[in-house]
Amino acid sequence: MAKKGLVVKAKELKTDVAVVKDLQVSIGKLVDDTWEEPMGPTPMPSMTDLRDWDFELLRRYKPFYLPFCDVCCLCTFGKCDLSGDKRGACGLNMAAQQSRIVLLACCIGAATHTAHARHLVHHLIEKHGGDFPLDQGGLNIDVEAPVTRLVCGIKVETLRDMEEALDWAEEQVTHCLSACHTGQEGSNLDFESKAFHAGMADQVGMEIADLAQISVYGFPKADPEAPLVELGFGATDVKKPTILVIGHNVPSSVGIIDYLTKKKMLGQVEVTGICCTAHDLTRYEPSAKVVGPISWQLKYIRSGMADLIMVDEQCIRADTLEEAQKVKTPVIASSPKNCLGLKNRTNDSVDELVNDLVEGKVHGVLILDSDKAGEVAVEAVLKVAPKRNKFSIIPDIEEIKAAGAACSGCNECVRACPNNQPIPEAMKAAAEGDLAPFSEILDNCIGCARCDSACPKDFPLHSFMTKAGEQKLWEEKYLMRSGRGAIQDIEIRNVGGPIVLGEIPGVIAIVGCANYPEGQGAIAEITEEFAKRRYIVVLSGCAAMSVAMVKDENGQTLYEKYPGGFEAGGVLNVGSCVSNPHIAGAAIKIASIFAKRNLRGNYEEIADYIHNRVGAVGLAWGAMSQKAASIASGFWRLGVPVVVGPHGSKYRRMLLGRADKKEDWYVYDARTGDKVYTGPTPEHLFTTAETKEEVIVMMAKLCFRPNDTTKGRSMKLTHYIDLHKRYYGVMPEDIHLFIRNKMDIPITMKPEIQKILEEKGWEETKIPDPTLLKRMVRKRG
Amino acid sequence: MAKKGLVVKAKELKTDVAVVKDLQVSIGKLVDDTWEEPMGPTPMPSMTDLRDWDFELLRRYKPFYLPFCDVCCLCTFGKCDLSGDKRGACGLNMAAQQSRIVLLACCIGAATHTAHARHLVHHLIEKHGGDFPLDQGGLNIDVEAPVTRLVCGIKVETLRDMEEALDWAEEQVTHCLSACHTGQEGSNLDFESKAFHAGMADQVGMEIADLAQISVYGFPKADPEAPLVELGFGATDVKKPTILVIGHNVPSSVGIIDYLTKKKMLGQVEVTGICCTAHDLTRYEPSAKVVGPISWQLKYIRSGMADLIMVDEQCIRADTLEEAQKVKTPVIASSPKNCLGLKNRTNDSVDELVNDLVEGKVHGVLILDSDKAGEVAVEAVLKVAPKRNKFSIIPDIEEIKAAGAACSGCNECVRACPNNQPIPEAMKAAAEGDLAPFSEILDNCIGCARCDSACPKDFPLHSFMTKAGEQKLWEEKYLMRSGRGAIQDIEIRNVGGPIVLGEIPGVIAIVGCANYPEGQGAIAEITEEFAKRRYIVVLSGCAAMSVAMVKDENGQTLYEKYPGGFEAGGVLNVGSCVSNPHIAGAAIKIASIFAKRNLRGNYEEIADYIHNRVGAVGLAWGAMSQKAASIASGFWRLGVPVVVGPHGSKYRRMLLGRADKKEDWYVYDARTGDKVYTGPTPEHLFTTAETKEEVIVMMAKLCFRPNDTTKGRSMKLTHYIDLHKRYYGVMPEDIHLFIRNKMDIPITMKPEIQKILEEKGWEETKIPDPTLLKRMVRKRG
Amino acid sequence: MSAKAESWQTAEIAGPTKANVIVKPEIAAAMIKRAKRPIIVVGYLSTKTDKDTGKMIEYAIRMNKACGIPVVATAHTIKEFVKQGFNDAIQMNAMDIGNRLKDPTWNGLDGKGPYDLALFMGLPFYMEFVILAGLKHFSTNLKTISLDRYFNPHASWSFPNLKVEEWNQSFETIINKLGGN
Amino acid sequence: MSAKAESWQTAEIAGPTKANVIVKPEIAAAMIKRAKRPIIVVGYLSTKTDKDTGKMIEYAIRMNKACGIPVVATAHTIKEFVKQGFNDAIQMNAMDIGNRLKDPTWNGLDGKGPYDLALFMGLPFYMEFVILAGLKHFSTNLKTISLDRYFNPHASWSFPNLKVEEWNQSFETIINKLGGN
Repeated sequence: MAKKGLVVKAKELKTDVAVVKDLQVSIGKLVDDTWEEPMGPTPMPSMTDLRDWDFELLRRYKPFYLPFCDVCCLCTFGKCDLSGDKRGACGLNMAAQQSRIVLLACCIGAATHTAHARHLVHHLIEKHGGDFPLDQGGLNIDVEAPVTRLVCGIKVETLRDMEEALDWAEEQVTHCLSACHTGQEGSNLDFESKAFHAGMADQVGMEIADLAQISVYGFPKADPEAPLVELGFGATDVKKPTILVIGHNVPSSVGIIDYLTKKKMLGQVEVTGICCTAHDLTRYEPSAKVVGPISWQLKYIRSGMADLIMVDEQCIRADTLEEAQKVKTPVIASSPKNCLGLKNRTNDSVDELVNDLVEGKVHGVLILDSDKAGEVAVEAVLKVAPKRNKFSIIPDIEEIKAAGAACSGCNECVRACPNNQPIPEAMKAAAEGDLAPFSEILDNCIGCARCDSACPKDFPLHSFMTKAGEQKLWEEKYLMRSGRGAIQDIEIRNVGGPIVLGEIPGVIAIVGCANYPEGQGAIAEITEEFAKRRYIVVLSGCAAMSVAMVKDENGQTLYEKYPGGFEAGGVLNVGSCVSNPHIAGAAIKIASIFAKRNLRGNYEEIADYIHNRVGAVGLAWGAMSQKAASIASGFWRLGVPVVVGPHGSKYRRMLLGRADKKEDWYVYDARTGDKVYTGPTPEHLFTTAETKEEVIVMMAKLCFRPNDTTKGRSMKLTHYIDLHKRYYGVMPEDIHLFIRNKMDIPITMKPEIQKILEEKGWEETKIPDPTLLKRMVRKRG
Repeated sequence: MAKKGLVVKAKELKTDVAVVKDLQVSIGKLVDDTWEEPMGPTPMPSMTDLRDWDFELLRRYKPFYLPFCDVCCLCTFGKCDLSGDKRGACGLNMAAQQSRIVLLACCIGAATHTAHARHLVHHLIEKHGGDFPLDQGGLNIDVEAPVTRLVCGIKVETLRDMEEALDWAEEQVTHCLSACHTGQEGSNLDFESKAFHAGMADQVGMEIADLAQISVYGFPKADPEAPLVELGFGATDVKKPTILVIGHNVPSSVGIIDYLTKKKMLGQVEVTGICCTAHDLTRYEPSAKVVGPISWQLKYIRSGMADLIMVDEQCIRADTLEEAQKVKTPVIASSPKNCLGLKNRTNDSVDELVNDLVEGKVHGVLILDSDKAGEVAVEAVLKVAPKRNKFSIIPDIEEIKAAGAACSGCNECVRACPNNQPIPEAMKAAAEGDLAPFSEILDNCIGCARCDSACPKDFPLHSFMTKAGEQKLWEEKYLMRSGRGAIQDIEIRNVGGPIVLGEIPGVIAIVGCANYPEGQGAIAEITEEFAKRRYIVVLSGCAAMSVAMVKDENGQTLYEKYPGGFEAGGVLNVGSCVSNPHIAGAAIKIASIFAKRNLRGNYEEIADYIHNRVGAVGLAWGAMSQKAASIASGFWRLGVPVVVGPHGSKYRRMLLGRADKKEDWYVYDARTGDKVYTGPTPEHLFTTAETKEEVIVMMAKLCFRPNDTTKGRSMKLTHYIDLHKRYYGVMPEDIHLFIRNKMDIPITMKPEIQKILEEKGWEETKIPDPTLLKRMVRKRG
Repeated sequence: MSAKAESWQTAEIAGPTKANVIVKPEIAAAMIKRAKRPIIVVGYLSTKTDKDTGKMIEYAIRMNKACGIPVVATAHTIKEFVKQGFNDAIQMNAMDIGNRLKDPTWNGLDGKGPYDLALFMGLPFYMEFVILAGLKHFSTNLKTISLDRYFNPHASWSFPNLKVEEWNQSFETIINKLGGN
Repeated sequence: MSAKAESWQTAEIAGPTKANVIVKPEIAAAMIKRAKRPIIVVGYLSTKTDKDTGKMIEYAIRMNKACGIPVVATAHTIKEFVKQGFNDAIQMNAMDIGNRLKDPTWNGLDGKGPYDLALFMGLPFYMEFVILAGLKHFSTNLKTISLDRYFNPHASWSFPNLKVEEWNQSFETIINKLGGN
């Protein structure tokens, strides 16, 4: 491995031995030749190094911009009206402005993960030293950090090694963000390329973060048998003093567990979590409980079950402190990212802090020391819990009835509801004592509480729903497989061939937020549809929780019914949001382990490989955050298509192929250099699916790759046609685009399909050794 | 000095000597004890290290939020209506959202300067080696980089040293941007604190960038006698082949000059610049010409005088390529930040590139090698110029008359004009052949051309104005003092006392963009008003150009009439936007050189010093960019008030003191620990002035500081009252707030003022040794 | 019929360019009649059976029968068309049809030339909102009409926020004016 | 009087909350009369002498004389008041007065209590736009009126975009209704 710098210990020589004066050691790079992989063309790429590759993708998948409004308001030249063919005061047009907004979102997302990683690595080095060895999965993992290797061209073996990758990522985020400044980039395609770049940096940031915490905290290491952990309102033992942790960055939650362990009190205090911190909490200590995804925050807080709330960073409701106050729950903020205006009490004594929280002298404190935060949380919750007595602000039925009677039906609530839920009707029913409609609404509720805000009578409508669904909520008790981390090399070895050749029909990655259009159920339904068809289904973040929240008639969740390995029919939870690069990493490792391609600094070749050969598709059904944007962007640059749910349409740009334009779908045949038509495979790089039914059919189709063997293609076609008929009631219109020769035709459908092919004037085409890169042609045609 | 790492040479040991295997050198920090300054409490501060100081400022100067609209549209939870007391889907309220937007702007600004610095330093190390010594001003400068010393606690002596500061700045930008993510920070005050932090990082980025280019390119080094350079349309010799450079990052422009020099063609090609690249171009080669500030772009391009345009980065019209095409001018893009969708031709031969540009095969090329870009620019312009023959699209008068006659007076143009200029009336006059109204409009025009876009008949209204003002434009020929760089230590030594004690009434810093509400003239008028009263007036960026664009009856500009030294009555151009830290640096150096305070990692103490003692005030009359936001933010954290012009009101947040709240204006007396009332000094930290008259009166008032001696206060009062009477026609209402004891009263106004004091029930107060920091109290009261 | 024209989702404000309000259904009918190549896009909400959504499929079929307007069914909506005995709808992804409608060189489902009027209904409000915005800004020579019950300001024309009865009546009028039944 | 109420600066769109249009000047007069503590803020554009701006100072003075409404003159506007013989205007920075009006505990220029109605005119459109937005979102119990010739949507109430004559006539009516002359 190569290192840019030398190892630097924390102590100064001055204090140990003597003062070293004017010492200058010039050694250059340290080359460790135990790593024989040669360096590829683009280690630590600059913002423009992969631009040609981006343009190749963008030539095929052109942006369709979906402005949120007609104006730009990013600088004080404006606002500027960009409607029609107008340009802003800076000369920018609407296409460039929309792509700029996409870039900005990706920068925010990438910054968030990178800063998260930086915080973790810094914190862990401080506690455990820079030499602490990284361990993604012991002997089962050789390619320790595939994304970092691919992008940065380095091997990370210790915590300290990670700093170089983070330096690079931070520099890239800064460059990309800079391009959002007024009067910088002028071309929408260049904004798109920079968004891809930010997404790639984001993947590095996430990979570093997860590898650091897996290594130091001893999370499951690429473990298909990671423990099953409890999830749901009903999983928490509310009789115990209960701490709720919310966020994504786990050290302060670890502080709680460590203190409980030290004091031998584990089990006496219920530690529950929401969002990714919950994932990582259970990866650290499987007896901790997961309340649910992000949208569970408000209803859990208002229910009053949490006797103390600790927040770290990301995806935390900004009104946590106010909501917590209503139920007399003290709050500990523990991250510089989210200080909530609280006084920084890091240097105060634990006793003082506990006392102030218990006596209610303050509603919350900021403690920027994870161990102290953990200790204060535990000591305080023990004393707060009896005082609070699970004080709740969920109203009783009489209150809801009265509100229902007083409701004027002004519709402000439904007009504020992202999911257009019929709240006024539910209020009418409630007036009659019928809470069933509210309970139904809760099922489709994403917990945003905009209805509460919108109500001119200030009725706490979200609490009404929570009351209505109370019983069901408290029965929620599920098992989720804890985040397993990376995919083992052996798993890749076993399935790499079948995936690349198309015999495992695809890898379905379902990730991200819980901004669902219609309930949680869709995620489990989609997962099972693919798992039972022996696709590999990989999950992370809130989506991985949602999958757990459906039981079959035997009371089993999909995690119990399907194996946790990266194998046909596997249902894998890789972990929290920062675990996403394990999914990208699996695709990358297929190229490395199965196809023996070099990874090191060799991004373009590997992306080309994945795009043409690995039938992986991402789904972010509830995507809502800037992190989701950058995560998607990291996949786009790798050539992996991503589908979002309806709310994802508000990201303002899709990347759409045109199946009807034959000229768009040619690749080089690497064997001959010929340009070969491959059909629209995959058809889109980024689009919105309207319904779960559409997701299922679309993702099956997006698994096609030019490299599919006839056997593989025939299997993929079978699934696509079968699903299309099942969910759409009809045969697909476009199967002729996906049949290269008669061998591709699924045997059982031969007559039917042959008739269609004749009608469509279908002609046989070659199956190439596909690449979009001319330089990959071995012999010029 | 301390270094975190060791020096690493570019060559690998492998190639020189042998392969070093498994070498690990652990040396810790290198401590160079030739720098005796002790380390302060906050070297390389984290996002929260200076939060207490920020909160101290924010307690006094509370945010007044000015939403641009009622909704938030930053994530796909939304849009969310935040009007009334509503919260968004993430729980954020309107105050927090507005401060988040401020933070986002500051992050973009800080990223832009930091990325600019990174690019420069990287480029210069590549060309000149990391050991290249830095030189801010030779023997005249001891405190080489006051901001970096203050913030980072390091001394930068070579280019390589700068990387550590940039690593820190990039990390901070990433952390701060991360806080803008959905569900991160929940408190508006914490967003504000983070915005201050981004602004502080921005100052470091800018300082590094300017010091690097000053050192390597041999710009004027803290030179009060920096050369006078030519500025204006009329300054360019249009008979010559003309290259126009636009942007902020000078290496590719240096490439032009270097190639011309090498070929002994300097003087044969006219090299002209717009915006900060123009500043830096003339700092490099004083025979180059400055066209004008950012708002001059479109009219210059359309006039057709530029035979080739080279853009680098920042503040470049996004439609440069399209506008250049209209006048057949080829474009070279030279920065990764602004690729304009052009093909990357960096690796093509100069001949090919020149040929393609000259033959018009392409409208532009991207060349990411500054030397090659320079060579191509020169070789191409020599061949393009004769072919173009200064082709212009400024219409003739007949065309304008016809348009005027066809104009329906729909008002879309005036409704699009940021300055509400009476374009429909001008069209009416034009129909009669009278272009005088258009010529007047040009005077107030900021060159945004939104009128062009808005016109339903597609009349090029901005070109009409340009035609109308043509003659005046071509007579524009002024002298501007080229950017001098830093302030010398000896200058500080001479004026530090008078400034701190209030005897030099103030330092007026006029910086930034050209988004003026009413013509350029205001800047010169304000400058002269203060210069002649023997304030020190420091300028940078577009403002420094605007000052040059007014001549007195003798044909002299202020740069010719007033000295270029940091002295009473001096009018100083420090340089481009990245030269702004020389202004902050001057204030910091006063604390160091005059008051002997330690700088190193000692931010809070120095900011407290400056806030209470150094009567410096910033004005960004035309502020429009995110960089302007972050520059201002860097000054806020130092406790320096900033005033913006009307368009600056659109930054969405002011920081306003309340002169009527006596309790807000107490400081500690460091001698006794007593809390002493000091009056509202300075009254605001950030506000908008509506008119130049208001600027003048307000800035005189904002120069008051608690530490003013009676002599100093009396002088400051004299100016304030005098200016108030002159511009407002009346005595100020608030002088009693600024008189501590009778010695403060200006002698000539004694009777008048004493009467007022009696009416107001004035009481004498103490003059403290002021500080906002309890820890600075030497003896507890 | 109320002419109140505020975006149904309160926060989804638009402007300066906003949809014209279809104050009378006759306006919409006249636009469809005048169009050389109209098309209708029907989203999945049409498959639901609550009062806001119940009859969209039926209306689309009747419009098709009245004037031959081609029908695109997004997502799984096609299944419902088939179920109701209508086999001429084309299934497409909503973004895909949006993207093609944007393209002035796209010759349509039948290859006979670009469409000049696109009617939308049954998509989630906000999704239709952004697709209509995309078409507003980036299509050339295409007008759009939102036939949903709610005012969708990024269309060229939209119904205002209507009561169910008004909405149903509007469709009846339109179909009648198109010569259908 | 036209009731068209589009923001004068095309791009300065607002919403969902937008100013009510003062369709008749009587409305404004009634509001002023009804207010317990009204105040008027006059910006520097009033000192200019083109047709858009000519008489604002005079109208402010006449309103003050009619009903005693206190006058704040921002920037150097005070000079023009004094020049026109009116010495009771208070000079303040526009942001400063905006910030104080926002504060429900501010007892006003005379210390007698918070204002409940603030009238604005003569500030640059966009600056008034954002100050009115600040007050819309952050003040409590304060209504705002824009008396400029242009519709300013962040006010509680605003004139629509008016012709000069309509505008002048509106002031005459208001002053008359306030009992002034």
